[in-house]
Amino acid sequence: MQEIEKTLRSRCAELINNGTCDKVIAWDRGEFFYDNSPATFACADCAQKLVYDCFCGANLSKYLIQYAKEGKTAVLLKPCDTYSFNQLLTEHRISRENIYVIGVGCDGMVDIDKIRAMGIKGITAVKEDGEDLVVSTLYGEKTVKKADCLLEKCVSCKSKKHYVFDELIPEADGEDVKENGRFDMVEKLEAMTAEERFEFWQEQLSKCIRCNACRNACPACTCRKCVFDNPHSGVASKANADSFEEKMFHIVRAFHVAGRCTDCGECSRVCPQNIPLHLLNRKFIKEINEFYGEYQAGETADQRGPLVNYTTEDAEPTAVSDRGDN
Amino acid sequence: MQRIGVFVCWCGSNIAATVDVERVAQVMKNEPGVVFSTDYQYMCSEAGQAIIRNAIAEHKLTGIVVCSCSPRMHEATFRKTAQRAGLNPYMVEIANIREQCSWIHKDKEEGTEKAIVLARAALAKVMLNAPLIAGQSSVTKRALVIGGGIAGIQSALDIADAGYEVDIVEKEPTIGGKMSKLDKTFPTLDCSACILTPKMVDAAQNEKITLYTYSEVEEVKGFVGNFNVKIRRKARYVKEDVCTGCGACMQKCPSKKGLNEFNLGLNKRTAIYIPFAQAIPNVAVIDATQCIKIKNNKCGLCDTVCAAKAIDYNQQDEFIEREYGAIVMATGFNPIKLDKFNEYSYAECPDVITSLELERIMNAAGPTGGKLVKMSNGEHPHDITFIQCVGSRDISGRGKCYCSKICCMYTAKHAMLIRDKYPDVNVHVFYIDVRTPGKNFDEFYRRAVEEYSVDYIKGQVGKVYPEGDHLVVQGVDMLANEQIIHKTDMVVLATAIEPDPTARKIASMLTASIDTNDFITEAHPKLRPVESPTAGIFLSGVCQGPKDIPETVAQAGAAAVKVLGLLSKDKLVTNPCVSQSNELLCNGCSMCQNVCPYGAIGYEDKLINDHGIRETRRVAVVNEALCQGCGACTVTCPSGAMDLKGFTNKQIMAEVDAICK
Amino acid sequence: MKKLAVKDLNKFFDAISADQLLYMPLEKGGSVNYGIYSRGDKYDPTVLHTVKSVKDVFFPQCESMASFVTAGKKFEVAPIAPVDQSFTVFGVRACDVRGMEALDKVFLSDPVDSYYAARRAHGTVISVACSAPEETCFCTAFGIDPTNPGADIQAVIAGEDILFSANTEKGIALLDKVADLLSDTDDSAADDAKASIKEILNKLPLADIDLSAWGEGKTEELFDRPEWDELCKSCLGCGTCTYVCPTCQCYDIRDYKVGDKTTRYRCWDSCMYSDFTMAAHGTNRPDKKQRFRQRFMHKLVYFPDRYGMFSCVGCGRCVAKCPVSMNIVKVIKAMGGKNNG
Amino acid sequence: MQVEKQFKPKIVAFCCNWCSYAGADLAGSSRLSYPADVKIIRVPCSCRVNPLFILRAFERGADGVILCGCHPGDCHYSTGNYYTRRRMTMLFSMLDYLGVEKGRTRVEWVSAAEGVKFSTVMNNFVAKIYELGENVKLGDLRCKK
Repeated sequence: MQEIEKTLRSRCAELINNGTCDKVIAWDRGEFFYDNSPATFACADCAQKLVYDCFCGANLSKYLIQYAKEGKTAVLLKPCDTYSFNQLLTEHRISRENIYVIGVGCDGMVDIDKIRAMGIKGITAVKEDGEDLVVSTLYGEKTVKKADCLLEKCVSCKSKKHYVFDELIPEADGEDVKENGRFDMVEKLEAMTAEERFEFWQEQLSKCIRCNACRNACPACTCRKCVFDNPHSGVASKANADSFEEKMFHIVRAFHVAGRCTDCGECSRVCPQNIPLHLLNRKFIKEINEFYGEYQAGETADQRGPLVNYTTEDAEPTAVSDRGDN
Repeated sequence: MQRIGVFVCWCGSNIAATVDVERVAQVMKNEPGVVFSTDYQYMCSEAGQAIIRNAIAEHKLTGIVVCSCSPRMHEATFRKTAQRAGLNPYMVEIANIREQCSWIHKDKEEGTEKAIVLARAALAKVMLNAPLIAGQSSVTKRALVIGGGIAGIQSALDIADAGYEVDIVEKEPTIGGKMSKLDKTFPTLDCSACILTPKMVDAAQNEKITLYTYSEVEEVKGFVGNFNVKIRRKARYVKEDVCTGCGACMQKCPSKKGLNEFNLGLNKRTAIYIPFAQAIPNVAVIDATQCIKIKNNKCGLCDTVCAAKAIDYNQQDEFIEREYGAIVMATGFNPIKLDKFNEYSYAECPDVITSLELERIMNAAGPTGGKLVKMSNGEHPHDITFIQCVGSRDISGRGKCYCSKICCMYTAKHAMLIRDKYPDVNVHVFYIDVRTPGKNFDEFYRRAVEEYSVDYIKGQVGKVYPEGDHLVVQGVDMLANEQIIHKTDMVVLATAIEPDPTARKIASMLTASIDTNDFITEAHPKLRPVESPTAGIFLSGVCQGPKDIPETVAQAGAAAVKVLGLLSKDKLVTNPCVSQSNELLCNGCSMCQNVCPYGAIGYEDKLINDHGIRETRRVAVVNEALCQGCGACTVTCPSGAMDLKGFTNKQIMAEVDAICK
Repeated sequence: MKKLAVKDLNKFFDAISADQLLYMPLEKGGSVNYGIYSRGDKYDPTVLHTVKSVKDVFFPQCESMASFVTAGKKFEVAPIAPVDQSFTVFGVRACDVRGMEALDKVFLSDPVDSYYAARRAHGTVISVACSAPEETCFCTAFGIDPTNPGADIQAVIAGEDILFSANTEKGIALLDKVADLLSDTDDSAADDAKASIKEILNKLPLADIDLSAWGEGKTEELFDRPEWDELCKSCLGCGTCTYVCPTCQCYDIRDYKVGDKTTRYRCWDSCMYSDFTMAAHGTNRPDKKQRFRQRFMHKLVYFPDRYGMFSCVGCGRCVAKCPVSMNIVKVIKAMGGKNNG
Repeated sequence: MQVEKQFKPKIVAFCCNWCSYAGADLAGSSRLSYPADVKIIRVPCSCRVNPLFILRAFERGADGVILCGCHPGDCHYSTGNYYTRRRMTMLFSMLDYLGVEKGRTRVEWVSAAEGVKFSTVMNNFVAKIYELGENVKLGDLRCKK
């Protein structure tokens, strides 16, 4: 990772110097070692400050909508972020010629809360060491398995391959991860009884505080004005009122991104209440795959999404209602 | 603030018997927004409409709710009423308290409660209605007739006669359809060919009519007044404009194994053929599946003998595209397949034939030269048995649930003709009912029974099977209540008729609705029987339902009149309930464009002023002339930038709220 | 000072909740928030912060204020009365106690917010000293002592015991009510516990954050600073920071109409939202920079201007919860101050 | 003592103008009855029905929502109901996933000629809703009386 970071810094400086781009969207060091923040770097010297380590979970593609309107922008995209980029291209939210994509290699981003949850206190630094993480604390060093500390979206990583790039750092690209188990939890929920599922979602969704972090972080939720914010839409709402509003919000949000969601996992990563929102999107992805054939949003930039498409032989809605009753 | 008037119609007792109309009017009077509410016996009557007009003027109404029959019935009526009183016609909403309330409920309390809810929903909607102004679209002054049978020919002739261009697309190599195959027609017994062929010639010679035979409709785009139709001209392998129809090719063609379609496969024809002597156009066609030259690149005799040099073995299907203002469907019918009716031994016994096959056998130009013989051995039959309702009025699921309507009459005709020509032949008819409504029909049937001593047996046939040279018919005489085992020489099946299989495909292309039997649905079964609910699509002949020749001709003329009514207009008023894109909300994602069936949505880069932020944005723009108002785009649009005028998100949600209240 | 074994806390909770509602941090679906105690619920003293602060108890995220019922064309207003029952809140940290002081400034000054005032009047707050502050904490920068959290009763956990001392009459009354469960003790155990907490506090990385660039009268100096342009860029415009903040007090009032009944309720709103304070002319603060700046200027300049105190309490919730780690600490540091490097 | 109120379900039926609404009219003119609990909302095409409308209905206290359109292939607008079919399959699957009873939502294709089918479908659907009882999982508390 440190090698990659070094290469990225010098390469980005070079790109700014040679006029390939006038700014780079990348990650910047936060207050602590684990809270890197998306940022733009507009000079060669600033680019020396960009950070790339195992705490760069944020998907930068959405920033391009606003910041790549003018000039030429370079952006660092992890493999999973490239799907979002393609989807944004598909929907004409960004234009390819304005953007220089640097695909950065990734072998999983770390969730600091998972390390904390192991009972490790006073963490001052985390270093990668092969498959392990060396955690420095006020009370000495500890070594943990990186695999146990990954962000949810990285646990079920679907690909280490970049689906769009102008150059790759490092040069060798990864491959799709076939056995990613990303539908395991969806299947587990499906296997429950309807009552159990209801309880599960009731407990989870009632935590929602309607902060809109999931929506605002989502690279598919790119409406200029969300229906829930638009006083003229007839459905505007802010409350996390009694029982249904959060549910309505999340169903509608999932529906609006159905067939467009690339499963980048940002929604769950950013939720302050740790609601597993990705399970809603993955349900749609799973159903779309099963009913209409395998589809990965953002694999290319010219796909017609499954909900703006059809075949005359599509399954009837009864295919859902006739399923065995759990 | 809206000022709404509510008008509750009794529809005589149709509504008033199960809905307390006065109470509905009373309750509605107290609803917020309502400034006037009343009830009246017949709102659609002139007096009823006057009440509405007066109320609009007197109470300065901004919108009205009419609680009455289905909007499919009288929405247009009340819109006009509103317009006459100076109110925008789209400020009218109908609460359907007849079809969807009074007619289906018996309990008056229940009916009244429901009527109030429906009225409230309509009120909730009308409160959000906005005046809409209909746009205009042009009319291409040319009609297309799909199908060149008597229905299509008649419609085309009538349209052409009024001075409009009209094209006929016929999938067979000749026009003429089923009628050209018939021998005589009931109840006059005049020769079918004698009355049809002059019309075929008229059609061919009329300079306003263009015939596309051996052609099929491939694709239809557009909408009323502006259809764009792609027509496939199938390869004939004979140049249509060069062939003289001399027939020399047919004389020489060595491939003689093709089934003669015109004679329903009762005999064979050559690979190059003219369907029948009076075919229009009188031009040969090569059956590529039979032609030795095309299959094996040998032979080529027809090319050699053709003095006109009309043969072209390399001909390909051609496509032409034409614009039309109106389309007439005249796709006709076929007898059903009998593969589910094994009890009649149709497949095994050549002497079991269908009525249409009998027409060809009786016809002088037919496979037997008009001589009635058994197809198995060419012998003269002495006893013929007709079986009625084969596949008609069938509730077993094998056939058709409807009455094919023409069978009783043509069977009487057949029986009479046979008895007339061959008095030695005994004729029996097994029937369920004999249906003879129609001018001179019953008289005709009685003649068959009384003058020609045709033996009508009320009862159904259970089985037909061969026994030696004969056939045995097992049936029941329901009047005598006895089993009948009857030995006969020929059995003629009055086979049910069904819409031509192409009808469904074409209806889909035309977005015309179709019923479960594949008959095209009419806009109204009584008041608009020759129009499809899809504007600009008209119905002629059996594609709409079983009918005989005079009815077909009458309907063909009626369809032509409707076409003329349309073509004579220079501009059409378009439906103003079309999609509208809110530029401030549009993300420019193109999803709506993907789902629009009419290509009505385009994208433009526009300078937008979004509350002070000025920027160029890619936004959707709806072509109102192309948009038909389905609303597919509105649901696809996540931001709600696309909305449908007349059925806005807010209006529909207001209805939902009112119902769930 | 009163003493109770930590293991006996549930007896204490049961006694209090016998005749009133008791709010305390409770785990639900993996997250800890203030909830209403019911018998058997566990208090986890190792949880430093609830996701939503105690603000949610006194100024709930959503509360109904009145309903309007129409019958035909008649119209009736039925106000919903403020709380009139006593209740207790347990487990409030020092930062949240200070947060309530900030809310008091807004809601208890004229015009008094009757809903909030009623809750404050009927609520007894038991604070608990922080035993394991986290690196995101910087309350000390605002002069808060997390070992002496204040409120009606303050508690500190010392080994196996939890030690209570009442600061107000309400507090005394409440401890009296449960006197059976408590035993007297001196201050030494509490002082020892506090001392060891203070050691940790000194090590906190944000403890000495320099606020000198901020405060009363700094509007002109800070408003047009170029740093805002860069700072706001990563902000997503979500409302996480405002909703987890113990002092953000903005709300929206909305109507919810069902059939003949309209309920008027208020719910938290966020100045980070594009539709915040949207007025008829359709323009509030149209771009992200303005919205972003507003939040921090309000906490660190406008609020001090008006009420003489910062309305940031250094709880660190926004630091921990911001989806993109863009937080008040970065903003404070960006505008200078000698210790802020 | 609170008297158990007899359950009268609220059922919203969205019907496309060209087929199903006409089918409902035909059911009416044929005097084929179905329970008064069903209230029809006319939309131009089944594809006009936003899943939001269905959720809205449940939120406001509907106990069942049925969506009727032309048979696939027969859509007046050629393709509208194909999109409906996918959208509703997805929506129903999500509702099921959230633990909502499957029977509360349904899509039926009813042509203008199928008055009998319309009435049968409505009778069956209403019977199903009676069986399921009141919708408690999807309603908003504020909408309960």
